[in-house]
Amino acid sequence: MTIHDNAPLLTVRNVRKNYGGKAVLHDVSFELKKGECLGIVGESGSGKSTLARCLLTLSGWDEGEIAFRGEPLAKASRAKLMQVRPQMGAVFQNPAASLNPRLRIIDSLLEPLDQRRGFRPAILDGVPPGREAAAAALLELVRLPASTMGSYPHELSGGQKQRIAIARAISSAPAFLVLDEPTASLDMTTQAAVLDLLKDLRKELSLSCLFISHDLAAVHFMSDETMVMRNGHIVDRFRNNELFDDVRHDYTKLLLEVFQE
Amino acid sequence: MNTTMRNAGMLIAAAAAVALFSIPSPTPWNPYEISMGERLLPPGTEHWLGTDHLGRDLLARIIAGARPTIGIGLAVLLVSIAIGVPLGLLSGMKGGRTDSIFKPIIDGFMTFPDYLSAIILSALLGPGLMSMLIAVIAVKWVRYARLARSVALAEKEKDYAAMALLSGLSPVRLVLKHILPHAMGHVAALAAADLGKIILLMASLSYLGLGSQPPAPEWGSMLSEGRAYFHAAPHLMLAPGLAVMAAVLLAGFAGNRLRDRYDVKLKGGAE
Amino acid sequence: MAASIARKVLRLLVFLLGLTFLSFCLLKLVPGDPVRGILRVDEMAATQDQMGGIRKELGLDLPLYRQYGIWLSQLLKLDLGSSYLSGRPVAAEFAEKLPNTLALAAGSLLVMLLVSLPLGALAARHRNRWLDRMSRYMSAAVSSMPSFWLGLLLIDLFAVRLQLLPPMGSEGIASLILPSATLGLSMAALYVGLIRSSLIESGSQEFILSARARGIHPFRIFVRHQLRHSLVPLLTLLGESLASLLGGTVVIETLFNYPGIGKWIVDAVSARDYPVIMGYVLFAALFILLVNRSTEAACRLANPELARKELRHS
Amino acid sequence: MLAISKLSIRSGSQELVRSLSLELQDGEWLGLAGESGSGKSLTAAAIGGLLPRPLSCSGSILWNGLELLRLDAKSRRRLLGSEISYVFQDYRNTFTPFLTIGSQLTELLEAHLSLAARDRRQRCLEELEQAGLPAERVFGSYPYQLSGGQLQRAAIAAALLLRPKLLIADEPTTALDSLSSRKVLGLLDAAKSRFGISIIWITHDLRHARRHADRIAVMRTGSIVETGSARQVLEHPAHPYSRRLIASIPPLRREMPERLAASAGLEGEDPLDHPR
Repeated sequence: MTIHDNAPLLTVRNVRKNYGGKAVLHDVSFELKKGECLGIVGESGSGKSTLARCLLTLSGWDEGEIAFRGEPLAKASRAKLMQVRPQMGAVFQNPAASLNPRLRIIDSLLEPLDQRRGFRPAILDGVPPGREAAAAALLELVRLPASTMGSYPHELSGGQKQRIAIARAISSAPAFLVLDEPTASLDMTTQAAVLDLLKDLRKELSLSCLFISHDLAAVHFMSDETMVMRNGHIVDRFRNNELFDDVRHDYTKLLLEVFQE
Repeated sequence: MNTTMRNAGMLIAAAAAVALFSIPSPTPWNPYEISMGERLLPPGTEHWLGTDHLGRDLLARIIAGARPTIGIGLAVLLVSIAIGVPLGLLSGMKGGRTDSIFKPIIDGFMTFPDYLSAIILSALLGPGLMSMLIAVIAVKWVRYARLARSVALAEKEKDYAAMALLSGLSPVRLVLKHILPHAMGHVAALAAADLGKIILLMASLSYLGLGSQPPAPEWGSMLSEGRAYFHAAPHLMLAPGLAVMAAVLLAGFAGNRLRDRYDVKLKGGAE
Repeated sequence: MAASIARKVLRLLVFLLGLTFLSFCLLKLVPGDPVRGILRVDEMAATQDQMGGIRKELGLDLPLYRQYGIWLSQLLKLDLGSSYLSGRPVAAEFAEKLPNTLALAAGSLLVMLLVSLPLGALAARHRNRWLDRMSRYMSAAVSSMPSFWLGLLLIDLFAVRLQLLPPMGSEGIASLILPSATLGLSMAALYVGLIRSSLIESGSQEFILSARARGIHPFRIFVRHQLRHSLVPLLTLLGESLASLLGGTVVIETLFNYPGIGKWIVDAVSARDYPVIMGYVLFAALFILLVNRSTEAACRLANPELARKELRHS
Repeated sequence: MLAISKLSIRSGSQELVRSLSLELQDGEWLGLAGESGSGKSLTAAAIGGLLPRPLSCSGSILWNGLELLRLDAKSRRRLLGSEISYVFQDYRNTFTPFLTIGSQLTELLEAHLSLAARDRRQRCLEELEQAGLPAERVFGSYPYQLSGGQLQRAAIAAALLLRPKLLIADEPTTALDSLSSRKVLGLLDAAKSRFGISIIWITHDLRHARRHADRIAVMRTGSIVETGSARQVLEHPAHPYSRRLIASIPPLRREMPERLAASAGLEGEDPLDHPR
């Protein structure tokens, strides 16, 4: 499959989603291009996490279209979804819930690769064959010692678990990553370390990603372009250095003021 | 309770379970052999626990009764789990219309207490071992369905389930790989405690004449038989009663232990 | 509001209709012949003719749905039919025996509450101390006994050895003590632990800490904040125990030869006395539903938040 | 006014707070910053004698010359809620869920003052009004009927009701979204300037410290690693850990640093990230 380099990976057109008789997403439209990092900032209840689950085909929506590499997903069959999903990666907020507590780290970490036998992503080039070698290489990528692979999730800290979730998400060389509040439940210094790691990986692997957070500063740090969400609407969007411009939406200005203090 | 004691409890329970199904009866007496000359003997050196109203050795009957009592209990338990867990998982995972069919059924069954429903069902089906088994299974499966359903509802929302789906797992594989093993941990803990409850329930039903019938050396019917001779020979009731109690206690022990271990592992381990 | 009540009533009627029909089918489809039972009572040698006659008289030769229809139409006239065994109307016999069972249930509930509430509260207060351990071991032991066996032990001790109380029958308050104690104790064993853990759980709530941080007196905190928080689980427990009491009375009434509806149903089962069995099923269903509804209402009163949650879910 | 000296809090053999000393002046806002496991919340709980039972503490906490660690239950109760009051992080559970906000505020007044019922109500309504809430409605509401921000403001109203001299706010904004957080911190600011109360503000995020705090103490694994005026700590942190904590905040400037930790000159060092 050859794709035009400038064709968007993800196209979202007028997506609307209702929940309990109320619209939680109104007329959301945007595109994600290859190699780009798009930030979404919003308070709790703004619909940003709902949007993330829709993009990942983990929940449905009511109107509009989401297309992945030009292919519409609204009415995709289950088989189609199972084929599309492995090309997306995700890291969620709660590190405690992101790993099955009953599985050793190596088994959680390699689940995407175990699932696609015969597939070997570029990040494992030059790594000897075998599960352990692959796990060690992935752990190294997120600056964790290889010995971590034998542990159970409850033996690790939140930051370590979140790094494993990141390693797992990039292991199958996804077309894009959805990072939904990946640092929100971490301590400040851990948060910074994970942000640094994500930024490094973005550069090393030229990842495309959607970075979702309530923290305007973190979004500003990570992304090239930012969308501001409020009550299910996208109220503002701007390139990174335009944040300080005077033409910004009032809500954006308010957020900026709060986070600049 | 400290850990060594809990471990000891587990060991005794395990040893008892192994002994139950492997060792032949250690007494020289035949649990079915009637000997009218030796009726209602009190415990003594020859018959350690005495004899019953037909002169049968009580110890031999208790030992012989362990297998049907606990064995039937186990069978009922396994059948209940085999019915309840898949239905509960299906209901919880599918959600939507499937769940809206199963949920009221589960809730409806749950409103009726074990004893009452089992007694009424046995009453409707008529006395006998088979109808007692059906009655108890009908009462018990729904507990496992409810448990499995709530586990499925909780786990499918967790991020690791979402990540598994993103790895390309089919929903069926997701259940088999992640959610079923998780549910089985909870099920095991509930089942161990439930085994005791089932034994008690069946003993009561047998006592009411709704369960297994004589001459089977099942503990419940032994209790029922012994009742007529309660004043003359209280040991007839004492021994099977104690046997039931010991079995239920051991099962409870094992249940607590399983639950603790399971909780520790999930909560992140204080131990 | 009116529509939702109507819907609830309708659902209840459908449920009762389904339940009774299902019970009816089970009862009739399972082998077992009430006619033999009736004739045995009359101590006659049964001929085919006689049996056929009785069968016709009772309408047992009709197809199943007709029999159910007859039962239902009688029910609408508040007539539950007559017992095959005694020949008396089921409703009358029921009304005669119910007070006995209610007295037993009330006594058992009293014993249960008197034992489990203080013990559970003390165990929660002194957790992991000797009192807590003792209460846990004791309740483990008692809850591992078949209830009728516990009853026999109590009979042996208090009626046979000490001769303090009558072992059987239903003469006066004294004869109620042993059965109530038996049922009450065997249920209390289950509830001590539940009460303990629910009190401990409510004690560790953040709002208890907040109340302490406001300098409120500990006793006031316990009564107004903690106890009330435990009220919902305790009420639910109470509802459950009321429901399971009904099952427990069957065993205990049989053991003590106590003339309540529990013993009545057991006798009816062995004789396949259909009208009595059906009457009991109907009563049990209504009783349980009533208990559940009242429990839910009480819980909503105790915690207004529950009422809102339900509204949102429905 | 408050002098903590050599405070140690232990759980069994484990020392969670180690020989901590700290002083608080009249009308001062102290930011107590640190990450999970630093012991900042335990220290705050120890002041009011609110530590969970299995924990034991030693040392001394003097409150205007009164030794708080050896206070009898009755005097402590008289102090709590009136002279020293708390605001907690978990606003959902600050108020007992089945009692109205109003009845819990009046309960607080009853516990400390003898007032006529009408005066109690009036006083509560005024305080809720001060907190920027629709007083009548909030007074009659159950906690679940209010939003998170409203609940936390009601909690502050409760804490200020008896004009305490010290308010201990344990992560009061962590569970709130940023706009509500701002209102809550604004309320604390107003209380400080109007009544001159002292505030101990526990936080893991130094972002708003510059605007609100007078002094900052940075805690790590049970000890204070650095104290100083807010400006001094934020601009010239002396201890490497303080440096790291401050560098962890992504700056909102036109020119962004490439990496956060690097900007503090702490590249190789691993952050404090320990399993629970």
